[in-house]
Amino acid sequence: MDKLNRKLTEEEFFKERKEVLSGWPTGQDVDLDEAIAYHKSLPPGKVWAKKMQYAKEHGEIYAITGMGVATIEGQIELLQCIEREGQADLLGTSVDSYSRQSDYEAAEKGIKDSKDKGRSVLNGLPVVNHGVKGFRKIMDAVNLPISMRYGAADTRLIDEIGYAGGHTSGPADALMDFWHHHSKVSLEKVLNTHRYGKRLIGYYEEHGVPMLASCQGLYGAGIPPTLQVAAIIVQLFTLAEQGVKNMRLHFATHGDLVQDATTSRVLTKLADEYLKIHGYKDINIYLSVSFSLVQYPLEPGTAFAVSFMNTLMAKVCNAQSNDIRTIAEAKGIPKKEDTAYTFRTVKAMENFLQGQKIEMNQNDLDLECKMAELEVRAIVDKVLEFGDGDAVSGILKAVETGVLDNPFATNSASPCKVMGIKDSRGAIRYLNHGNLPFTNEILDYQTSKINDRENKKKKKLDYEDLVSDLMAVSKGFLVE
Amino acid sequence: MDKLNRKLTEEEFFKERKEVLSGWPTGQDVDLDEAIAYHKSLPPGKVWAKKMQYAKEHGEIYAITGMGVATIEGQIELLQCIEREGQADLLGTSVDSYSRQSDYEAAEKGIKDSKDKGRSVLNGLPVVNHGVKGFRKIMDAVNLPISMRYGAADTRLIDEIGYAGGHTSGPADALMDFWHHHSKVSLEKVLNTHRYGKRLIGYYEEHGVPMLASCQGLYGAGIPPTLQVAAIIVQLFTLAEQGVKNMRLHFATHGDLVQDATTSRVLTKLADEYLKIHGYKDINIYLSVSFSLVQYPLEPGTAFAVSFMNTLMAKVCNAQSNDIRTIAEAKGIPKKEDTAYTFRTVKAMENFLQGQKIEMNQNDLDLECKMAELEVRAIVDKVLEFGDGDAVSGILKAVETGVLDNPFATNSASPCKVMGIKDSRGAIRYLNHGNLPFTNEILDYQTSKINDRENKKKKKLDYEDLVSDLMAVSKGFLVE
Amino acid sequence: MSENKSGSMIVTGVIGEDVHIVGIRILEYALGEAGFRVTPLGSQVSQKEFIDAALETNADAIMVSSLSGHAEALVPGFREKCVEAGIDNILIYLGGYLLVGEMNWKDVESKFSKLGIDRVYPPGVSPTRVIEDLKADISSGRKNG
Amino acid sequence: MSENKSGSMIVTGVIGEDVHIVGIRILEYALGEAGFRVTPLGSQVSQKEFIDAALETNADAIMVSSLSGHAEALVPGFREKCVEAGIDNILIYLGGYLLVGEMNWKDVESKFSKLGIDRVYPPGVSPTRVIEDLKADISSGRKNG
Ligand code: B12
Ligand code: B12
Repeated sequence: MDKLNRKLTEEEFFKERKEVLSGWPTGQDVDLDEAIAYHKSLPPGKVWAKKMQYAKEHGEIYAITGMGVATIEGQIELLQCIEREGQADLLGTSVDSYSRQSDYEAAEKGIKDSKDKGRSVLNGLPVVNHGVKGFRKIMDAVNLPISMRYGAADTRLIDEIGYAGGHTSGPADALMDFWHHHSKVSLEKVLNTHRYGKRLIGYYEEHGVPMLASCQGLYGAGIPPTLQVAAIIVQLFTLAEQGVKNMRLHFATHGDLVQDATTSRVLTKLADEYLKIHGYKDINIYLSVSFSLVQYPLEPGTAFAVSFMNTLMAKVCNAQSNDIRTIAEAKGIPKKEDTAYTFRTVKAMENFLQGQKIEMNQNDLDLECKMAELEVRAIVDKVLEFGDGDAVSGILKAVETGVLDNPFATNSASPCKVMGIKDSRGAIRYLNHGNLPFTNEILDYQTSKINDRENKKKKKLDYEDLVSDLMAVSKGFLVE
Repeated sequence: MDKLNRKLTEEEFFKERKEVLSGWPTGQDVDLDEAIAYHKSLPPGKVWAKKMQYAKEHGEIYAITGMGVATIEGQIELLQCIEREGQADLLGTSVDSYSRQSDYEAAEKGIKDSKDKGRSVLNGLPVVNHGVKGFRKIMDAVNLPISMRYGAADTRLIDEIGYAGGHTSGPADALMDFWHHHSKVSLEKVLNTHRYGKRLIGYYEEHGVPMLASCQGLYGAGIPPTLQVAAIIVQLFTLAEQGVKNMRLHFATHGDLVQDATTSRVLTKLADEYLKIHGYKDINIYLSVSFSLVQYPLEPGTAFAVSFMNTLMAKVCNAQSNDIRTIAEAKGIPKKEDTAYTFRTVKAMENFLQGQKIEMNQNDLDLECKMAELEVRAIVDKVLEFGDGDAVSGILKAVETGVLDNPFATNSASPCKVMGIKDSRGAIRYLNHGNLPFTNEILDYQTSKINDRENKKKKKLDYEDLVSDLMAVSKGFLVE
Repeated sequence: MSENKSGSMIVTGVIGEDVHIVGIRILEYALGEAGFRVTPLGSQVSQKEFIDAALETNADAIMVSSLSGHAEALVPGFREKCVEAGIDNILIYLGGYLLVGEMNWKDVESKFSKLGIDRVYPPGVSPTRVIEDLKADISSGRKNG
Repeated sequence: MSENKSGSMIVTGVIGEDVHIVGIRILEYALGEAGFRVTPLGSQVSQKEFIDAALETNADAIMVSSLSGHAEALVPGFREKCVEAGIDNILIYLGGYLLVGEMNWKDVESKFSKLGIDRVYPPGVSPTRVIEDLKADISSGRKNG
């Protein structure tokens, strides 16, 4: 079997590149040499990786969230408001969902309609349609680093234009994109197109431009953290192979501080260990957390409480990036004032907590870490076994067989057998572990935690409880 | 020397009582037997002490703040809004500041003016003027326990009417009232009138009515926590002696989690120890915290961040009562909507944190606890030495000589020599220890912490830094 | 559950380029619990796919979910295509985040009613309420007119 | 500090039943740093006490702090009493939380200006600004009226 996780040669890369850039007229304006020179001219304060490094060295926490409207002018107004009124440290570009489906015609129509109606009818910024020139205007108008935030089956053109435009960070996350961002595309195709995107980031790195790639594996609400950690780690090989050097590992916290601290520790330890064992060196790893929900609270008070938890989690998890939602998340695309208000509030929280040390009970943490490590290793090792050491073929087989699985995948090719549920303290446990290759030791631990809650509720946990878990935080509870 | 800390006999009590009740016409309506029967008829959900006990047993945290307008109708509207819209667990009655000065004429005029103008021109509820009957209407209109919140040189008539009206908790805090609530009254007079108030609570207790008394010693912004702990502990003897059985010890946290956790631990340990040694038994102690500032933030985002810290502190300090300020604190007396909004937000935060365990680094905590204990014992033992075991005469001499002191006392009889300042992590240290009886070991520790910050700032800390400390949190920082 | 007109067939799906799957999954589960039969089409479903499935299963209703905010571009023509396909009277329910940004609900509702959608629901509507409406509409034979 | 009209005497205090002391302490400190002489009366000061102190120290200005919200009951008559006492032209500054509840600042300012207060400051005003105004008023001989 050919090794699928292999670095694209420059020749392959540039051949594919031609085809990619022809996908929309603005593709022709991308000049890699010019883009590299442009990035080198950016002040450090506009570079995500440098901000992450500073944060890591100084124990700082920086908030970030999605931000996107249809037009360049609108986007500038939005970002300037978040920078000034929101006292933000980092900015983001949410890409609209037509672009995510490579439907640039629909996006073009959306830009026009938005101009006609005087309000954005798109749910993000159509990066491709505006082209490099469009985005450079945004870069000139703000003083902070900007990250792309989107998922797509085919990310190649958005990445080309987005990075050349001046983004210094973006996603590199084939599993997330396969599971959550398309209903029918094959994983093989996603892995293929994503290889290109990672190679592009690697190319910038090779030419002295630090570029930060994010990876989260799957959208984490109600999803057991060890599944997410495994889905991140198996993908790191694919990032590292293409030359990605700066990685932002994003994971969901769920509210049980011990489990959340565990996730952070186990992810850090195992990412480092597996990368080293497989010979990938000099990689900078940064952490990012969300207090992840499915449904966000409509009530602004509860929504603030959620941002506070997000910030507390960032602290507890030693994360640099505090990936929040605005208090208007449950209302629709937020107004710029809502975003700025949220940022400002979170900034004060970050300031208050930054210098503090918060610890968990050591015994609780040790036990949880031990079990979580077993779970992650079971999955990751099985994936590598499937691929005979080749991460890509391993991932392909693992997703097909449900050794990597996702309870709420959009893609119809996912088995969706795994099911997570909260225990009595709010940690997510495996109600159903599907085909995950778990030992009895692991399963017994999971069962004991689920039993705790069942004993408290005096009933078997079922789908009703799952739904209640998904909704709990939005109503101001952790577990009901 | 006569023992000043001695229980009032029933005879003395009832003799004094006659005079007290004649202070304003509504005094005549207070019937202690009827009031005791009334309290016994209250459901447990309306009794502060019972709620505190439940919270302690179940690890719950309940928010509380001041609430008060001029009229009964207005107060009912306010409290119902906080109960319903705010999802509050506890309610409070802020008494207006004319009543606090026993100026019931001015309060009466304030009620009339408020009715005329259709808005409250008083900054609290004039409990005495409305009398027992007035307050009973409030009791009927809500389902939660209500505490009095006020300070006064002479608390006797407010207490008589307030408790008979249905309050199940109130302050019993001579030092706080001497230092902060009057500019010229003598401590002797305050201690004397307060003895009556405590005896009144003791009387209810003797007759089977659990009544919760609060004590905080001094208003804690910028005040070194060990000074506050000492000021609380020396007063406990005076509460216990008069028969107070349920105590809510309130203290200010300042943002350094290790110091704040220390304050809670040292207060709990030493309160228990000193009470037992002096033979006071069967006393229930509950903790209450504020994230204490002088100036509160005007910006609502930062104000929410402050309530979050308050809640986090309540958690870290194992407190039952989360004594918050509304997000409108810096604007003036809050509108009922602001109060409800704040409560609702804090409730969600409490819900999220309640089931969690948060710990501090054990070494940091051990050292801080050791030093804090030395400081508190130095002060308390000196006070008891002054009084030859008699707390009241000890307190009198200690305040006069500055062995108990307050940097920002309103009362002109206070030396105000002690001065607190933040260290580089936000803990409050003694910039000036005035006449506090501290050993070199203590002083060296304090100096080393202050030096840390001086080295960081590359300057000696002075009054400018003190002012900046007082304002920092209101601007969204812990230390600048 | 015996009171339900058991056996009514409901086609469900998320329209357009939209990937949000959780809401419709929960709805499908609740419909099943209430005794309905469900044909789940998943996410990213086109008008044609909805209608073909409805024809094939002889469905009583189509539940269209849309969260991405693009419903105003994705829903026009749906009713007309049903008419063309000869299922003039099939119930069409629509729910989710129908426009981009905050919505004035009354306007949204009337916008989609005019397009021939029988019932339009705001975000977070409870499955219980939807199922009550559905039972009522099916038993009263209420159709869009 | 050499530029100050050094030696101007300022009487400071908190009026009425009000106990809030921190703000006026900070102001006193700042006045001292700026080269003014200060007679601090502390808190709970009556109109008469302010005026007596001003007479006794031959003061140039009186700084009245009021945070409890009761200024509208406590300040009327202050200017008249100054006139009676023969210090018609003494500067009177007022600052703090002047009414109960949230305040529309323009209304508040005009309410107290009409009572003969020279300058009225909202909560949180910086001592620097107050001192600038004070220097200007003293050197220009600006007085109320
Ligand atoms: C989870 C989530 C995601 C996940 C989805 C994962 C998954 N497996 O489904 C991910 C991360 C993939 C995602 C992606 C995006 N999302 Co999204 N997402 C959400 C979020 C946080 C929760 C949605 C949810 O699952 N809620 C829980 C379920 C149970 O509720 P529900 O879906 O509303 O369904 C209930 C009812 O509405 C009703 N219902 C739903 N459909 C129907 C249909 C009928 C017929 C009936 C009767 C009832 C009904 O029944 C359900 C049960 O009560 C919401 C914000 C929020 N609500 O808090 C944003 C949100 C929906 N997303 C949004 C956007 C914009 C996007 C993106 C475009 C990214 C971006 N630019 O920010 C992409 C979409 C890409 C694409 N092609 O569609 C916006 C939509 C904005 C708008 N319309 O104005 C929201 C509101 C966030 C925001 N404030 O910006 N998202
Ligand atoms: C600390 C505090 C207390 C402490 C005071 C301790 C002490 N040692 O002084 C204690 C706990 C004792 C207290 C008690 C009460 N307080 Co109080 N308190 C506060 C608080 C939190 C901070 C005030 C403060 O010191 N700020 C810091 C200083 C530096 O700022 P400042 O005083 O505003 O002063 C600055 C400027 O305004 C200006 N300035 C001040 N005075 C003057 C005068 C002149 C001439 C000039 C030029 C400038 C100037 O210069 C200063 C420097 O910038 C405020 C709310 C807030 N602001 O966050 C409430 C507040 C002032 N208190 C209030 C109330 C109502 C009370 C009580 C009546 C209790 C109650 N019912 O809630 C009692 C008062 C009893 C009485 N007899 O007066 C209200 C007033 C409401 C209103 N006016 O509408 C406030 C606004 C709280 C609220 N939102 O309800 N309080």
